[in-house]
Amino acid sequence: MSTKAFSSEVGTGSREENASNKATAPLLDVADLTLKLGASGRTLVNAVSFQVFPGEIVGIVGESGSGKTLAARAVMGFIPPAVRLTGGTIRFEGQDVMAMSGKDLRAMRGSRVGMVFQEPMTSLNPSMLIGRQLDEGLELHRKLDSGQRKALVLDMLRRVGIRDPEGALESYPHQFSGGMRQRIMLASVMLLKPALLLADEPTTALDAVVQRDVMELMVELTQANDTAVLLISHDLGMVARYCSRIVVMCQGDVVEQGTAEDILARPQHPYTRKLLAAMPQRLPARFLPEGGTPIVAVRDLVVDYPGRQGFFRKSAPKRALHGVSIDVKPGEVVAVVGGSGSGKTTLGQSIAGLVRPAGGEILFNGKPIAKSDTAYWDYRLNCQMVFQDPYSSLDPRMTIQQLVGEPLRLVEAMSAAQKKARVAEVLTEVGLGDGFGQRYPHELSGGQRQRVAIARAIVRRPSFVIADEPVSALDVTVRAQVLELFDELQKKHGFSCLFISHDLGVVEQVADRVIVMHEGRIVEEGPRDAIFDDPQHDYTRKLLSAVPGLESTGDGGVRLFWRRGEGEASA
Amino acid sequence: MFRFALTRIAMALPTLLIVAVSVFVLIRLIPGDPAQLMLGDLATPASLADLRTRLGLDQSLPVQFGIWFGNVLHGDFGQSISSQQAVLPLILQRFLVSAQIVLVAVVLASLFAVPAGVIAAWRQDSALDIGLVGAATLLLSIPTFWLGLLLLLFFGLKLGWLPVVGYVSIADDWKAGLLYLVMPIMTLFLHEMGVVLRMARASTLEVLRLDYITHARAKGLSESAVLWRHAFKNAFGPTWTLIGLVLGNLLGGIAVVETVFTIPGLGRLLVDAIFARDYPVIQGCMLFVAFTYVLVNLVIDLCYPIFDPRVAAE
Amino acid sequence: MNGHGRMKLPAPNALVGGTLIAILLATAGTGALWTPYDPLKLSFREKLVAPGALHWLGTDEFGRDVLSRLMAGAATSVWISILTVTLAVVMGTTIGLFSGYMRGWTDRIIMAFNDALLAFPGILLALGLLAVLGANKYGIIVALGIAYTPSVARVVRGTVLSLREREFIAASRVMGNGEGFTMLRHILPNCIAPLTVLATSMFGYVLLAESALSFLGLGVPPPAPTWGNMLAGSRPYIDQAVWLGIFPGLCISLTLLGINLLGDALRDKLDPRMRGAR
Amino acid sequence: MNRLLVSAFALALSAGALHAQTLTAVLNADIRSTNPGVNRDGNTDAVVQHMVEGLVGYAEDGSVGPLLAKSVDVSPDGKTYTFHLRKGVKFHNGATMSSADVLWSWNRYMDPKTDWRCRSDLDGRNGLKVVSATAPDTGTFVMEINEPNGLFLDTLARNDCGGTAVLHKDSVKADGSWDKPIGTGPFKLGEWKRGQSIELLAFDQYVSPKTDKRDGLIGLKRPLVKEARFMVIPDAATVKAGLLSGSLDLALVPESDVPDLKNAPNLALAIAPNPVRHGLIIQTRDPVMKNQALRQAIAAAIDFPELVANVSNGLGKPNNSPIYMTSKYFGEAEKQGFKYDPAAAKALLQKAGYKGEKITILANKRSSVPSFNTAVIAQAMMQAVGINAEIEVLEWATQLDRYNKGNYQMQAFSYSARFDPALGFEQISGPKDKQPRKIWEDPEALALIQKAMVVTDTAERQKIFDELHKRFIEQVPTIFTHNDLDIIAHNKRVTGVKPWASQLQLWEVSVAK
Repeated sequence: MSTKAFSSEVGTGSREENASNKATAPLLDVADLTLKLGASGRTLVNAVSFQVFPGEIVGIVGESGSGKTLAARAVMGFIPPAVRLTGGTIRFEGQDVMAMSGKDLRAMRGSRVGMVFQEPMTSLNPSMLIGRQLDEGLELHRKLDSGQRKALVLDMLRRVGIRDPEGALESYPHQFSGGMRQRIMLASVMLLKPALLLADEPTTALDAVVQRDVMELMVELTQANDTAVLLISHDLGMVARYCSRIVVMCQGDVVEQGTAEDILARPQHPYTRKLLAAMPQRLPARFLPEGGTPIVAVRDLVVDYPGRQGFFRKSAPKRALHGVSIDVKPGEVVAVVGGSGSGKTTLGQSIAGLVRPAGGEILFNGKPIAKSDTAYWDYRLNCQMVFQDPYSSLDPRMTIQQLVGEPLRLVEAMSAAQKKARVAEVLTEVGLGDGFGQRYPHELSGGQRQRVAIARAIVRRPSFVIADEPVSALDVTVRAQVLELFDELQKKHGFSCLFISHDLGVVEQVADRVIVMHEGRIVEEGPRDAIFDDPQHDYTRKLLSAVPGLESTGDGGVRLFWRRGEGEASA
Repeated sequence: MFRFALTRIAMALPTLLIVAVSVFVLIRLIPGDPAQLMLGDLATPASLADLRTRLGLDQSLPVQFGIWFGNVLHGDFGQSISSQQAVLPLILQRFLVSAQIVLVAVVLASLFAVPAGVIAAWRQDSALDIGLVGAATLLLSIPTFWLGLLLLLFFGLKLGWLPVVGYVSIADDWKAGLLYLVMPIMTLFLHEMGVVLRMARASTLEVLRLDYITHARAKGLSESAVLWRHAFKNAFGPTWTLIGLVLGNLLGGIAVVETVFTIPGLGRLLVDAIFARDYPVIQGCMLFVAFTYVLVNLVIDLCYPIFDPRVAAE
Repeated sequence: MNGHGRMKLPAPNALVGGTLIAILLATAGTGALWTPYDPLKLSFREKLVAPGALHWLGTDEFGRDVLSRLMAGAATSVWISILTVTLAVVMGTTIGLFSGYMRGWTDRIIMAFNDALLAFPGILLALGLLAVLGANKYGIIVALGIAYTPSVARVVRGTVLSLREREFIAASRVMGNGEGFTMLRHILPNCIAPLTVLATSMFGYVLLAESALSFLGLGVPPPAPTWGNMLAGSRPYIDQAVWLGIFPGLCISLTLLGINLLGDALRDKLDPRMRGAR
Repeated sequence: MNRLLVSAFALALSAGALHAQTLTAVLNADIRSTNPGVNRDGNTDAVVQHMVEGLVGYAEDGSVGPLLAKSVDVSPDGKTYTFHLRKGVKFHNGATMSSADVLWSWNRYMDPKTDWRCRSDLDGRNGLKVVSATAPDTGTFVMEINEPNGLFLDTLARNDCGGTAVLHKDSVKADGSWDKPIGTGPFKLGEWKRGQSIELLAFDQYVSPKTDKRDGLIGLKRPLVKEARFMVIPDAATVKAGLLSGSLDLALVPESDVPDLKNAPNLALAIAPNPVRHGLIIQTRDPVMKNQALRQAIAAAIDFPELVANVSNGLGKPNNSPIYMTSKYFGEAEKQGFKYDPAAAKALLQKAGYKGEKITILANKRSSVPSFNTAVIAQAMMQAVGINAEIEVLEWATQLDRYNKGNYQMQAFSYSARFDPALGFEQISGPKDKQPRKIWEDPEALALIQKAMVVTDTAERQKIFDELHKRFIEQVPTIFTHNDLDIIAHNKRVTGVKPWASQLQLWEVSVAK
């Protein structure tokens, strides 16, 4: 798809081109931009300066609250009503954006500067035909008749890979998948061939495989039109892959900026180093004893979701799992990976007992749990779960102490005092020792909440924990800390774990064994190193090729590499 | 589309049946019956028994219900006990009176309140916004019957511009008829305007936060294009549903407003029928009201995809 | 953007609404204990006296002091509203929880009844119930309480169904908690926020409904004053004694305004979905 | 203010401007049918009486006199009634009325298919039975009853029986169903627009039963306008505005409108009491109310002039007797009512051993009766002497149901018109075991009432009624407060308006150009 060569090291080619651009005047020149919150005067963006030259791709990297989105949107003159500009200038093509009249701003928007958003579900108007939405910008900014505009629109839709462009014109956004919508979004923006494209987390909401396609398309289109890109992302790997220069922001400040190579290989600022260090990395494989009874064994699990209940008829049920069998040995961390719709979450939920299977059985310590009450309760008390969203998985009306203590309610062997002591002990273990017990979830950060969720899962000292995307909602550095904690606890208490994730990087770091799922079936399974280094199934390869790998260079920097793509020969 | 409509009506049938049965039972549980009311203090046990027999009230409840419901299924809603008129034409005639008031008031209220709500949302927290929301909240806090009385007092009695009581159908004399409709319409209009404005504002606020609005602005569209072309249509969905609810509720009877302005509408018919224990009329009205409610909501739902194609009916 | 900048001062709608409601409660409290005149005392020599020095808000068709009746009426109206709302909330919550808990056919049947009840005109329901319960204050409370139960049940059921999808409910089940325990420990407490918002606005509706019932000739039996029956009773005198209708109407409107403003403020605070919209 | 109202309405109503020689009267509700005594209510009776007449009818004082009959002979055993018909009476279709028509009408009424509401009062089910009816010659009609009955003619004359009107057989269609009244009354039926108006046309060949003076239904009854119309207007305020604007000629109006209408330059008022009795009925079987001293205390606690003045806008006069004020039997004895005496009331309470038991007065808020206001004032007066009185406001149908079941302590209630005092007493008296709605079950009183029903001699009856009245005031089974008033407001260009029995009568009424 992309014309760019895949090399195991990326970025060098484009970087040289951009070096020559430095001679010309910057397309965008942000100097000392300072934004404050109106009422409290809190600084949101602090004296930020950076430049974008024609045709180059610049990345702004930072975690939530870093001010990256705010700074980028200010380029278009979008400042939320509650926020004040208190200093600095933004010059686009030599003109001060902040001093522009409304008319000039509008002439610039769309025509000279385009913008792509994160959430493809909400960035297109759901009640307007695609054709109309694409045409709107052209009609406004270009003096063309409707026939010419239509030809341009159709051409662009074809270029972004929409199969039936004529039909698409008469369709609404909801009739397309997320990836397709993001392509339409790109088409809509690139129709006007802007000089600068602001891309705010353009692929974060997409599946890994789709992510890469959309990024490649964006790079291709912008390059063809000599459009510069300001790419905003929390994903350092992705930014490093496509950008010539990187701006690292942290809590409103630019802490470091430079070429992608420099930033990756020779990070100067501690925060940059922390970001790099937080990227998941493979650790040496652990030794686990062979054989033995699996602690949890799943045999031919089939799960159907009921069809939609109509008044006159019921549509056929949808099969989510087609007879899946897995074993989890004592102390083992088994990762389940796959794209959305692969059935990995359903698998976790049915093992946890949240979804009733249509067939198959689950054995705990060799005993089928459905057969007797004692076996069921033994399993029930020993199997716990950590959920994806720490905002939704904790009852907002309970204190941390109550939340963590709740699973102990059903443990009859413990006295109240023992339970209290256990809660305190577990809270200390997850690093929430002092004074957190009396707080409510909304008073905690996302990372702290996920620690509470982990504490709740292990308070009963279970032998088996299911973790469903436990870190995907967290910021990069927090993710690293939580993963580290999880790893520590797993080693300390030795529980087995089914780790469900779409993030191959995370899986590479934590898993002993990996199961790859696709459309409700297991397509490949094996030890981690075997899967990552020598994938056999096409789908596994495709998955791996979509995400860049990172390798620590040992001196605080990292090296970026692409994994083998589909059909590419193994090295 | 057609299938969807049929399914919806079929789904409403159990509710309609429950309404029919419970109305039937409830009005017979309430003390007093039409025979007693027709005879008043003249009732001897013999004459009461005669009249009850003539009205078919001497039969057991299930038999009475069976007869009535069977007739309804054949389109015969029976005759009013007190006026001897056929129930269905009576209901339709009264319904038209109520409907003209309700429809005009709600349409007018929407025409004013929706744009005002959108603008209030657009200028959130400005003096204009606070003023509009404050006024809307005040309007919806005033009980309609009191508002009606105030209008009556001011325009009817103090200024003498409008007739105070009575009703002339526009069909008979459109000039006079219009005069009689002004105040009831104004009463409902003012009240519903408050309701609709707040809803329109809230749903516009929700929409204005979404990315596609920023996207529209990022295309260089003017604020008015952003507001009316992009925000308005999407924000109108929930408001549209609310308008449907309001319509459904109001068409079921604006008894209070009809009482204030002495208008022979459906609400008044039902209330009078209840007071007169005119069973066929009560039953007919209730079925009609419930059916109207279902129908209005169906129409609202069928129109909804215009504002939000995502919920297109299968 | 994220609310850090909000001032600590209460929102203006909370301030105005709170003040109005505080005045209402103070009036009701005073009215229950003391009024300038006996609100029930007839005085045939002082019929329909216009507002003046002796009777600040005038007298009614029986020569009773309007101010005293307004004050006493505030107490009755507030008491009726509170009891009615409590009754509707308790019954509606029970039904809503049960329906949301059972799901399936039980839920469908309960909701079909619920919808049918919603489609019922309040007057018919009130009439039927009043006839059974007796036309007194407590009859009204039970009748209106039952009339408002379906809306509460709907809201609670909706909340239950959406809460069931939340992960902390799944977490509770994974812990091994029974459905009943999960219901009471996790779902019920989380229904409190939407219920608070609903109860606030219902307080206003009840006040209105009581007036409307009085207006149609039902309602709290006179001579005990409520704002509703005072307003309803003023209709025949609209041209002779304007003050009879103006003052109770004003009281109802201001109270409703206060409730609506307070309800908005509460919603802003408690309903997370709307929080962003403000 | 009135001027403004008028101007507003003049605008609205001028569309229906009136033709000369047309009289426009008001009904507060549409008539139920034109079929006499079958499907009826008060309004129906009032309209139908303009078109049809029976053998006998009511005089102004409530006594029964001949109408289509010239005279009535009663046999000595009181069982055979011979009606001698007036000669030359014509039906609206020009046919001459004869005894055959009377017999046809009678047979029609006694046919169960006709559904005549008074059939049960004449076929033996309620005691009285017409054994035979014959027409020996064209001018004579004979009826025989099973036992002597002083009220037989009264029953025939009753308004709700349609006056047992004599109809031409073309009044019904070929299949026997009702078509339209072809009677002998002063007006013919014109166009009936349901829910809007009923038009009456003068019957040129009409001959009045008496030619000297007006006397209820049996006096001078000439139609003096070519066309008369009853407009159906339910709302009293609309009626008021219409009268003020001159678009309506005459209407019955409520007491509360009198102050406004009295001062209108174009209007005049005609006021007269009617036989409707307002009061507070008492359930004498109630554990509390069965105490006679308590009932007497309540009666003594009420200041009737004050109460009546307040509920009737100062127009009414107190009357505690079950006999209405305009009855020919309302004499000196009947004027002796309850005495307002709070001190005596307190003493009576003491005597009754009353300990503050709650007494609930049921009332309704219909605008046509003073029920609610009576209850409020009575409550205040009862409380003033230490009676724990409460009010429960019911909707009328519910209150009526409680009345029929006897389930109450007190009710503010109104009794409809009965012209004959015997029937007036019978209305409230009887054994509660059989008819729970009855109020008074003193056996001696019941015997007296029974006697008054049979006796035909006026003086003897007067004595019975005096005795009954005395007992009634003594025992207080009910507290009547006053009689209802007929208030007719009419345009000054209309002459000959006479209020009677709550019915508008358009005969002998003329309109000046």
